[in-house]
Amino acid sequence: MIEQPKNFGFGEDETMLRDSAKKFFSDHCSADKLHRQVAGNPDIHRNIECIWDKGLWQQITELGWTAACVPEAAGGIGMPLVAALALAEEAGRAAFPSPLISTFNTTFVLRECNSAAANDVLAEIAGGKPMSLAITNQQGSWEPTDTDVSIDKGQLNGTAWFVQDARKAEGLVVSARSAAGVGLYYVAADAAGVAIAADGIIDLTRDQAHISFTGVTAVEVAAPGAGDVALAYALPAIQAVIAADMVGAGEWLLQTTVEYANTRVQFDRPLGFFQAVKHPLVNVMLDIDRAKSLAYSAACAIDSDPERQEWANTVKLAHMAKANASDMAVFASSRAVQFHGGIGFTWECYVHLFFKRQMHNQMLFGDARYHRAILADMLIGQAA
Amino acid sequence: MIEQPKNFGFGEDETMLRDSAKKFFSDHCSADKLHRQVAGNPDIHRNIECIWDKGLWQQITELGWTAACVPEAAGGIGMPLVAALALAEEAGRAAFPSPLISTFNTTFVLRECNSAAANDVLAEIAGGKPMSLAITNQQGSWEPTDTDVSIDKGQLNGTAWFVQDARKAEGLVVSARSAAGVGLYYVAADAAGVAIAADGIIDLTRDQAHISFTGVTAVEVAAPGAGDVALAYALPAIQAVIAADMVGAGEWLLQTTVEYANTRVQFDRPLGFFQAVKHPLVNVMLDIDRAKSLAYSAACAIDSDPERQEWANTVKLAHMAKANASDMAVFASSRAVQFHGGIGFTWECYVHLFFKRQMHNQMLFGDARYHRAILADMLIGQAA
Amino acid sequence: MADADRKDTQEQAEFRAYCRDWLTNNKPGQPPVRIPLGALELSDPAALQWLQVWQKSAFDAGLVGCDYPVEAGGGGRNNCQTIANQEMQRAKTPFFPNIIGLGMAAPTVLFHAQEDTKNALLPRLFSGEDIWCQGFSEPGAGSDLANQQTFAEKRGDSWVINGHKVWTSLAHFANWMILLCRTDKADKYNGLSYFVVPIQTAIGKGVTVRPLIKLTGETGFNEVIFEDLVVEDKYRLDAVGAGWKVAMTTLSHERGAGQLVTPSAGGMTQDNTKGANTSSPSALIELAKTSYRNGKTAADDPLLRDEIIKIMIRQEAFRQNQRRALVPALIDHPMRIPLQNKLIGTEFNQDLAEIAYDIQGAASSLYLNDENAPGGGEWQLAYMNSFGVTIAAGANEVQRNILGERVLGMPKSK
Amino acid sequence: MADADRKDTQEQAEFRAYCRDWLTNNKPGQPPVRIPLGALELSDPAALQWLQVWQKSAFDAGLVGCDYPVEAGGGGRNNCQTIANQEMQRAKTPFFPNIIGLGMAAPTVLFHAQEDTKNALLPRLFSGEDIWCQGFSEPGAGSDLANQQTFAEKRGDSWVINGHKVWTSLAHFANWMILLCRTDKADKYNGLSYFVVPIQTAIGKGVTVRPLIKLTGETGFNEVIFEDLVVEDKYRLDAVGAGWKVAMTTLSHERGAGQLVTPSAGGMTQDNTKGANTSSPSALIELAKTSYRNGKTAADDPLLRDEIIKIMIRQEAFRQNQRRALVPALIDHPMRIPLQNKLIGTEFNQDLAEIAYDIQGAASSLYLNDENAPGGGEWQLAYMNSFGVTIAAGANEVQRNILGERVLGMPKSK
Repeated sequence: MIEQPKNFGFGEDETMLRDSAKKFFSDHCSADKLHRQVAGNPDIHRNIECIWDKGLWQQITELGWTAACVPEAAGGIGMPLVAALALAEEAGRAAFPSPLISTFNTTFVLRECNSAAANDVLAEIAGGKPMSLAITNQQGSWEPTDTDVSIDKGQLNGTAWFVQDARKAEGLVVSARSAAGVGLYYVAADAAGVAIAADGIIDLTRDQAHISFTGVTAVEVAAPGAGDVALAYALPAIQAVIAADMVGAGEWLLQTTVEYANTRVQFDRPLGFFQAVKHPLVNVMLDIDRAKSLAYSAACAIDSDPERQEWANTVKLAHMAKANASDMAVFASSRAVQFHGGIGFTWECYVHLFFKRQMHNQMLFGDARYHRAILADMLIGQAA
Repeated sequence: MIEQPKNFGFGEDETMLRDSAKKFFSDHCSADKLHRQVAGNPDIHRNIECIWDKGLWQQITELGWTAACVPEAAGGIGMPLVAALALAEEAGRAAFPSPLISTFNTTFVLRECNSAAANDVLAEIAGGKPMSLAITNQQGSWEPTDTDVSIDKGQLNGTAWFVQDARKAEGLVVSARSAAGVGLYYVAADAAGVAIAADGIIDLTRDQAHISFTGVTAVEVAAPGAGDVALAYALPAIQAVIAADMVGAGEWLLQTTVEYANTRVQFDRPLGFFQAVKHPLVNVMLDIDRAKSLAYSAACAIDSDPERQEWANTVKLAHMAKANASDMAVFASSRAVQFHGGIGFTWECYVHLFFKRQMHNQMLFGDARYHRAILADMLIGQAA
Repeated sequence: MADADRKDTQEQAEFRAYCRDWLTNNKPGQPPVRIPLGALELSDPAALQWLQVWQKSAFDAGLVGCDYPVEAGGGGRNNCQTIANQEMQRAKTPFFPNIIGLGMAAPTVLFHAQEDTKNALLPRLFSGEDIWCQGFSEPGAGSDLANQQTFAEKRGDSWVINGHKVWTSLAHFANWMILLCRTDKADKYNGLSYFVVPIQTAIGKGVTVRPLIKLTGETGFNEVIFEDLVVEDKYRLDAVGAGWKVAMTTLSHERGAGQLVTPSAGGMTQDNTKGANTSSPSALIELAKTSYRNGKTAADDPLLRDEIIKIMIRQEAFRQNQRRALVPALIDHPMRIPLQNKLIGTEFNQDLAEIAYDIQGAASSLYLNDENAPGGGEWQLAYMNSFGVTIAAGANEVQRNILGERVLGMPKSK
Repeated sequence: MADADRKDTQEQAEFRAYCRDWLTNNKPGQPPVRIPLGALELSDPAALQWLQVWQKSAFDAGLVGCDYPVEAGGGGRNNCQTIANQEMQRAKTPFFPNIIGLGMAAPTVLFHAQEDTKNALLPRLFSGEDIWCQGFSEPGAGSDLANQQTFAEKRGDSWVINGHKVWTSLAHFANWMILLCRTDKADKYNGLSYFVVPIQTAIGKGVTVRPLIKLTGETGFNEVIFEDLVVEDKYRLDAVGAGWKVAMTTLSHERGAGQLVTPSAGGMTQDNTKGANTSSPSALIELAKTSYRNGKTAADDPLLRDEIIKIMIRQEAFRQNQRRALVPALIDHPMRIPLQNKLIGTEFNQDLAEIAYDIQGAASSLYLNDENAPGGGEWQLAYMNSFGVTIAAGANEVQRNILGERVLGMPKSK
C-alpha cells in the first residue's frame, strides 16, 4: 500500500506558490478588467478573435509557473502535481485567458515520453514557451489511440481538432498514426505546412482551432506505439487539472452569487433569505467541495505513486474528479445566471464569462457521463 | 387520423361512476379505517397475511365496477377504458385493498383473446368474480413471451411469480409455453395442483404470491402463439390503469402533506411557508398532473382506436404514462415522509400505507427506466 | 396529438376549413434574412418588417383576433382563435412579431381600456402595424413586481411620468408600451396605476430607449427611461390605483391562464430559417444522430437516449395537460394546469437545450460564428437564451410560490 | 483510501500497532442473534447485551475514549481515537451500542459537567455499561429545537421536571438521558437549561417510556414522559439558562463537527450478521450482479450502472472531503466540510438504498419476512429507515439553512 502524505503533499512551497498566484490574479486579473479585455465585442457574428495579455504570460513564466511541473532533469522545478492544481484553481477563479492549462497538459504528456527529444521540449516549457496538444479527432474523441493525423516518412498529414489555445501556443505536440501505431510529434506552431483554422467558440477566455498538417516535418517525442501509452498515462493529470480550473471558476460563481443574493432585495428581503435561492447555492457548495477533494486526491495519488503500483486507483480518482467537476460546472453556472435574475442575463454582468468557461471546461477531455461510463466498466465490470 | 373526443371520452356516465366511487371510498375506506384494518400488526417478522373486506368487494360488484369494462357481448357494461382509470384513480387515492386492479388487468387480457372461452371468463368477471394474471417469471420479466410455466397435453407445469392479489383471486389467467408458442389458460385458484405460496411483501394493501402448477388441467383462452399477442395488446391498458392508481395515491400524499405543512408550526411559521417544503410539493403536483394527463390520454387513445390504426401512438402514450407515474410515485412518497418529519416516520401516521403501495406500484409492470428504454428504441431507433 | 384530434363545433369546423384553405393559398414564402427563434430575439429590422407583412396578411384574412369583438377589429367568433393557431402551426407559418401586443396588451386593453381607446388601438395591434412592449420590470422590481418606482403624477388632465424600466423586449421597435407605475407612494399594491403609452412618437421627448445586450451577445431588450413624459388621461386603463388588478389580467394571459387565447402562429421549421428548431425533441434526436460525442454517435449512448426520452415525455405530458385542462371532470382546480405552463414550458426549453451540449461533445464549444457548429450553434444559443424566460415574467422561483399558494393553498413565502 | 494511507505521529503509529495487535487477538466472534444495521435500530435485548460485552472489552483495552482525560476514564492520548476507529473498521468489528453516549453525551459532559459528575459518569459511558439516550425532540420541537416545552422548576436544591419527549432512540434500554428543557418561559433561547438525568432508575417514579413504532414496523425509539421527576442540581450542565450553548456542543459533535472524535467501531459485514451491508456501494454492485430486473441482470443495465457510479463518486468524495478537512491550506472555512457531513451522509444512504429498489425490479416488493427477498429484504428496510436520519437531528432542510447561513454567510431563512 502506497503511503500518501496527510496533507495531499500540499506543503509550504505549494502554499506559497498558490498564495502568490492569488495575489497575482487579484492584482492583474479582476473580473472587471477581464471583461473589458475579452468582452469588448458582443456581436454574435463577430470575427473570431484571440485575446490575451502576453505581458502577463511573461510574468507568469518568471514566477516559474510553467517550470513548476517540469522535472528538474529537464530544467524545471519538479514540484508535485498538486502545485499545478492550485495554479489551475486560481486561474479558473480568475477565468484567466492564457495557454497555462494547455501548457500544463502538454507538460504532463511530455513527462511520460521518456525521450531526449521530449526533454528538450520540456526545457522550452520551463523557459516559458506556451504549448498545446493536438491530439483530438474530428469526432471529438478523447481516446489516446484516436487521431485523424498520420505520419509517414517523418511527415505529418491530416487535421487535429479541438486544439486548445491554439493561437497562443508556440509549439504543438501532435498525435499521429502510422502502421506501427500512434506516436507523438513536436512541431513549431509556425512551421511550414501547419495551417491553424480558428474555431468560433463561445468561451471568451480561450481560443480553439482545428489545425491541418500538410507534409509537416516533425520531431518524434514518442515512438509509434508509445505515444498512446504516454497519453494514457498523462490523462489523469490532465483531468485533475481541468477539474481544478472548474473548481476555481465554480467557487467564483458561488461567492459572487451569494454576495448578490445577500444584497439584492425583493419582497423586502435579501434574496438569500429565500430557501429557493439558499438551498441550491448550498448544493453548489457541496458539489464544489466534492470536486475539489477528488481533484486533489487524484493529483496526490499521481504524485505519491511514481511507479504506478496503484494505478487503477489513480485512474479512478481522476475520472471521478472530472465527472464530478463537469456536473458541478454546469450546475453552478446555471444557478449563478438564474439567481442573478435579469442582470445575470446581460452581457454587462461578469457571470457570463465564467458560465461560458465552465460550459467549455465541462466537455473538455470528456463530460461527466463519459467518465462515469468508463468508471462503470472499471468498477462494475463490462456489461453483458 | 383517428378523431378523438375532446373530453378524453370522459362523459356523463363516466363522471357519475367516478363520483359514486368517490362517495363509496369516503363512506367506507377512510385512511383511519384502512390503517386499523391492515396495519394491526407492525411486527417486521410477522406472518404473511392477506387482509381485505369481502363485503366491500360485494358492494363494488353490485355497483358494476367489475362489469364496467367487460364488453356487452360478454355480459358486461362495455364502458370505455377511461372509466376503469377513474375507478383505479379513486382506489389508489384510498389505497384500497382489493383485487380490483388485478381483475381489471385480467379483463384487458381476456378482451384481447377473442375466444368463446375467454368470453365465458369475462362473464364471470362481470358477475363479480375476482381474477388475477399469472404471467411473470422468476426474473420478474414483463415481456409477454417470458414465462416459467409450460403446457403439455392440456396440463400446466411450472411456477408463475409476482402474482398480484393472488389469495383474493378466484380465478387465474396463466401464460404458458409449448412448442407452438405462448398461450393463455384459465384455471380456478382452488383447482387441484395449484399451490399458492404467499410472498412477504411490504405493501400492506396488497397480497402477492408465487404459484406453482403441477399437472393442472386448464382451459385454453388464447391458443399457443396467440397468448403473447393478446398480452401485448393488453399491456397499454394495464400500464394506464396502474398509472391511474399511482395518480390517485400520489394526490392523497400531496394533499395530506400540504395539509400537514399548513398546520405544523416550526420557527413560528407553518412549514408550508418555507420554500424548502413548498417548492418540492409543487414539483410533486407537476409530476402528478403529467402522469394523469398521460394516463387518460393513453386510455382515450385505446378507446378511440379499436382497429389499432395508430397503435404505435397508443403504445407510446402508455409507456410514457407508466414511466412518469412511477417516478412520481417514488418522489411523492419520499417527500410525504420527509415533510411529515418525525411523525411521518412512525407507523401510526397513515403516510406509510401509501408510501408502501406506491413503491409497489412503481415496479409493477415495469419501472420508469424500463419503459423509457423501450421508448428510446421506439422513438430514437435501436442503438448501434 | 394532431390538430384534428378534437371534435370541433360547427363554427369551428367551418372556420378550420377556411383557415386551411387560406393558408394553402397564401404562403408567406422564404424570408430574405435570418429569422430568429422567437419575436423576443428580433434585432434585425428587415426580419421584423417581413414578419409584420405576414402578420398583417393573416389579420386581414381574419386569423388574428378571431374571438375579439368586431368593433375592436376582431372577428367576433367563439373559440376560433385556437383553431386558427392550430392551422397556422400545421401550415408551419412564421411566428407573429407583435407577441407582447397579442399576448399581453390586447386582452388588457380589451378588459380595461375606455371604449374609444380600445377601438383605436386594437386593430393596428392585431395587424402588427403597431408593435407593443411591456413596461413592468424595473431595476428594483423584478420578481417583486409591486415594488414599482416609476411615478406618474397627475397634472391637470394629463399624467407626467418619470422612471426607469428595464429588460424591455422589443422597445427598440415598439410604438406602444403597456406601463405599470406608481401613483401613490403610501400604498404598495393600491398605489399602482396602469397606462398605455405611445413611446415611439415620444422618443427624444421624454422617452429614451437604450439597448441592453444579452449574455448571448444579442440585443433585443432595452432600458426605457422616462423624463417628464406627458401622457393623456384617456390612456389610463381602469381606475387610478387599480393598476395591480389590471396587471393581473396581463400576467394571467402571459402565463397562458387568461380568458382569451393568444393569437399565435409558428411552426416554420428552422430549415427554412437557417438553423435548428431548438424547441423540438425531434430536432434533438436529429442532432444526436448526426453528432459525435467522444468519437461515437451520440444517439447510441444509452444515457443520452434516456435524457431525450425524459424530455419527450415532458413534451407529450405538456400537450396532454393542455387537453385535460379543458375537461372539467378531470381537473380539481381550474387554475392548476394553466398556472403551470410558464414554469413547465421554460424549464422544458432549458433542459432540452442543455442535453444538446452533451450530445455535441467537443463541438458544443462552437457558436454561431463557426461553420462547423452542429445545428449552426443554435442549440448553444437556445440554452443561454432559455435563462431569459426562466427569469422573466416572475422568475420560476416565484411561479412555484404562486402554484403553492394559489393552487395548493399554502401560506405565502414572503 | 486505505487506513494506512496517512502519515501518523509517533504516538499514533505506536498506538495503531497496539490496536491492530489487540484486535487480532481479541475477535468478538459470531453474534448469537441478528444484529441490526446500527445502534439506533436495536430492539432485541440479546443483541444489545452481546454488543455491550464487546464495547466493554474494547474500552478495557483502551480503544474507547482514547483522547479523553485519564481521570474521566479516558486514555489521555492525543488524536488517537481516530486511529482506534480506523483499526476497528479495518478489523470489521461490530458497532458500539452506546452510540448516543459516545457521540453526544460524552463530549457534552466533558465540557460542561461538574468535575465529580463527569468522573462518575464517563467511565461507565465509555464501557457501555450505561446506555444513554437524548431528550431533545418534542412534539412541537423538531427542527425548531429551541421551542422546548418540557419544564424544569427549581424546588430547593433540586429540579422538578414535567414534559414530553419523542423520537427518543434507545430510551427503552437507556440508563441516562441528556435532557434539554425550559427553565424560563419568557426567553426562547436563554430560557433553556441542560441536564443529565438517570431515567432507568426513575421509571415508574416520574418517568414513563413508551415505544414508538417506525414505519418499517420496527421499534427502537420512544416517547418519554416526565411527571414531577425530581433531579439533583449536580446533574445540571453549565449555568441555568445556558442550555442552548450546551446543546450546541452536543449538536456539533452529532454533526461530526465537534472538537472530539467519536469512538466508533464497525465494518462487520452483514454476511456475519445475516443481511446485506446496505451502506456500501460494493454491496449494491453485488446485489446488481445477482438481481434480475425485468428478466435481465441488473448490473448490465447502463442506466443503473450510471446510478451506481454516481453514488460511488459521492462516497469517494465524502472520504476525500474528510481527508481535506484536515489540511488548512486547502479549506476556505473551517466548518465548511464538517457541517456538510450529516446532510451528505444521510442523503447518500437514502439514495443508495433507493437504487436498490430499481435493481431488484419486481423482487423489490419483498420484505424481511420473505425467504426470496434479495439481500434478505434489508435494502428495502434501509431505504425506509433512511428517512429517520434525513429527518432527525435537524431535518436536512435545516442543515441546508445552517450551511447557507454559517458557512456562506446568507441571511437567516426564518
